[in-house]
Amino acid sequence: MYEIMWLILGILSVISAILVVSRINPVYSALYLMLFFASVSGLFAFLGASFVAVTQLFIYIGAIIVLFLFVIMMLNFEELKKLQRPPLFSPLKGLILSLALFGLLCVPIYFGLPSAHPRHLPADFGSAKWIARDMYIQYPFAIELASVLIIAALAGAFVIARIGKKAKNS
Amino acid sequence: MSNQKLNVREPWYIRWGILGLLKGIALTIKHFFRPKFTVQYPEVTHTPLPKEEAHQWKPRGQHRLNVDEQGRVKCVACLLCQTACPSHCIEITPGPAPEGYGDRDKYPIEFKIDMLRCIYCGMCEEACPCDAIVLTDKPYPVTYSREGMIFNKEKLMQN
Amino acid sequence: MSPNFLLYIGAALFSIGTFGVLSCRNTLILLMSIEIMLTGVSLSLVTFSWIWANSAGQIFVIFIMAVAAGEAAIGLAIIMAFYRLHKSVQTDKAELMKG
Amino acid sequence: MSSMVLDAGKILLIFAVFMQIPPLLIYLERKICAFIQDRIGPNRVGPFGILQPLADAIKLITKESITPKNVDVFLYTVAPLFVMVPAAISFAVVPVGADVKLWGHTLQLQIADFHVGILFFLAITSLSVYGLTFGAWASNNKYSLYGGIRSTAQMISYEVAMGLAVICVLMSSGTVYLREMVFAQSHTYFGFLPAWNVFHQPLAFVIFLIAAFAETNRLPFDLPEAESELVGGYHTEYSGMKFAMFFMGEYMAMISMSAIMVTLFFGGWTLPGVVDAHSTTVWNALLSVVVFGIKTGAFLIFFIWIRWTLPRLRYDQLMKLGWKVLIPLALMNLFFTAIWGLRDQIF
Repeated sequence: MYEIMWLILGILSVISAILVVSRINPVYSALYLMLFFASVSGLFAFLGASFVAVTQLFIYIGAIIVLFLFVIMMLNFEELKKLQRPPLFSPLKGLILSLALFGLLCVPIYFGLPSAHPRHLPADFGSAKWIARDMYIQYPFAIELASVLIIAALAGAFVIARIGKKAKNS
Repeated sequence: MSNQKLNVREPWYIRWGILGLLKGIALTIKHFFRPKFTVQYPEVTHTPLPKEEAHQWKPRGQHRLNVDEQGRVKCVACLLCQTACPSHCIEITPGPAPEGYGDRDKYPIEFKIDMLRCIYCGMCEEACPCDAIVLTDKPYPVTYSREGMIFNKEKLMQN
Repeated sequence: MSPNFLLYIGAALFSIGTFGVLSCRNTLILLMSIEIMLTGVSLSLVTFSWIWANSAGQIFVIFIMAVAAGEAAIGLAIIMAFYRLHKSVQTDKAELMKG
Repeated sequence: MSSMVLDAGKILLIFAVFMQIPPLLIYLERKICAFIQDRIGPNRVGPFGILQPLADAIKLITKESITPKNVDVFLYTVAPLFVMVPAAISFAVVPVGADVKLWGHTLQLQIADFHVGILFFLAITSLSVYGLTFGAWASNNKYSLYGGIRSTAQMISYEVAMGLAVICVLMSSGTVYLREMVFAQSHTYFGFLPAWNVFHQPLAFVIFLIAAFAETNRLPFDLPEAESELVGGYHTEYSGMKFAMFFMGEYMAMISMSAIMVTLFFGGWTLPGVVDAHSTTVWNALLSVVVFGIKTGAFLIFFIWIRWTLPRLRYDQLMKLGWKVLIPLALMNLFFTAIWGLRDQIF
């Protein structure tokens, strides 16, 4: 049962990721990105990580792609249609490089890891409480850093957007 | 003075709009329980106002030039209505009254009202000393041309 | 089926993201490709977490999400500023320092 | 096996009832609107006009389904689904009644009790913005596009405040399971005051309420729609069944939101003195469902009442309320809740 869902959702996520990078219209890219995140979130759920799955849904689909769509709509769409010129790096070279990277990544997975069988999972594996307990005991410094990072990103986004506005007015 | 008045800081519950919010909510719920004044038209017809009040609320439609017992137009071409008209839509061509009009010296040769300019205010009716022009409750005219909207004496007498 | 399959999927997603970064001219899709790369890594981490019954993988994924959210906010702000300057979102318009 | 049949029957029943409420709400909306404006409202179709929603539905179904020129056909067609489906799915985590023992099986009157409970609800409701955005963009109409941009910005802003308000409730109740949350609220204080979370977290409730209005695009936050300025906003170009789906989606989101508010803050299906939280008799379960329905209905009527009371906010006022009032208030509330929760360690 789980294996079938892994297969379906994994293939779906790969297909939708390919569609994201191959669309010309960024709105369709955002749509397939949504499908991609939804399928990855499903994979997380079928790996028992329900809290991470829901957070994935909440943050990526609920916030990040909405931000992408917001920016796409703020930009002039007529201009976006003209992006059909050949890219800087030709697709063939990109394809060769990324395939090489994939092969490189596959080597350690194939040779380095034994065919893994899952350990005995705790009953509350993946629940919010289980993650929170380990996270706040083992990584308090990282949490502080992450919160500082997010505050900095918030302030930075304000500042950067304002710089562009000033340049336009002057 | 008025600027100083604007600078007065209201208490927090007004500035934050909480009082206004509660007031609005109370108002709507009050209206919810009020009697309704919808008229269920095909079953119940709208009863107009009683007769003694009705003249104040008479609708004003097209004009009419009244005639006397002998079928002559009552107008004496005094031009009072033309003067009173705020939108200058009445145009009277006065002339000496023909033989047989024993009671007056002048009568309108032509009496034109531009219905497109008329605002149906009823001031001509008020100004007329001999009740010659009145507004009827006939609805506003509809024609296919601008010329058709200029009513002459004969048309006005038939109204 | 062994969960190693999911590690291959994660590697594939990372490679697809790389392809997008290398060959896309539209900065919006470029940012999306970066998100795909991050998610590929997340998938591998969650798979390891499942294999070893360990919470560290999932905790790292949560940190990755924090980084990705900040990255998207900053990246999109930069795109907006860039669009205001150049009336374009193409990467080859960023040539202000070109001689 | 028979427990699976029972579960399937439960799911079917809950969704069948859930799908019947939006027409009723449309009727209520029109009737309450009319009463507030000193009118009578629909009263021609059936007794007191009760069949008016049916007539509306027949009209909308038989209407020609128009796809305007130059729209993006795929997105234009799927956009209404993006509004309706998340609203329906998000109801799945709401517990609607007490446990009931039927033919030897204890049945929970809740479709799914995930590890993540309320977070699942938040995640799924955040999907409904895509219907608005894609519909607006695909319509190829500037007013629709304005509606879409407004809805994205509004959703992001108010989701933050809503999430922070929910976190306050989670901290004070110590669980993410909605089922446990309901049980925790079933006792009383001083013998008469129900132990509802609204008394623990009044500020969180107010923030959640305002954010819920914004998330469901109801007045005074219906900026994406804004009939008077944007000619209907994101659904300007929609007609017939597609428009009906947008409409249904809005009402379904409203129902889910009211149900979750009842569950989080007003004790769910429990009512001290009326419903016994730990009994499993059929009579008790029916009573609990009725209590839940009355509480949710009160919220729905409140939604409608507010709609016909308050004027629409201006866009800058909306953003100001979201970022400068609600989020700082929610953060402050979070801070004080945390201090209260750790009072034993600190003092």
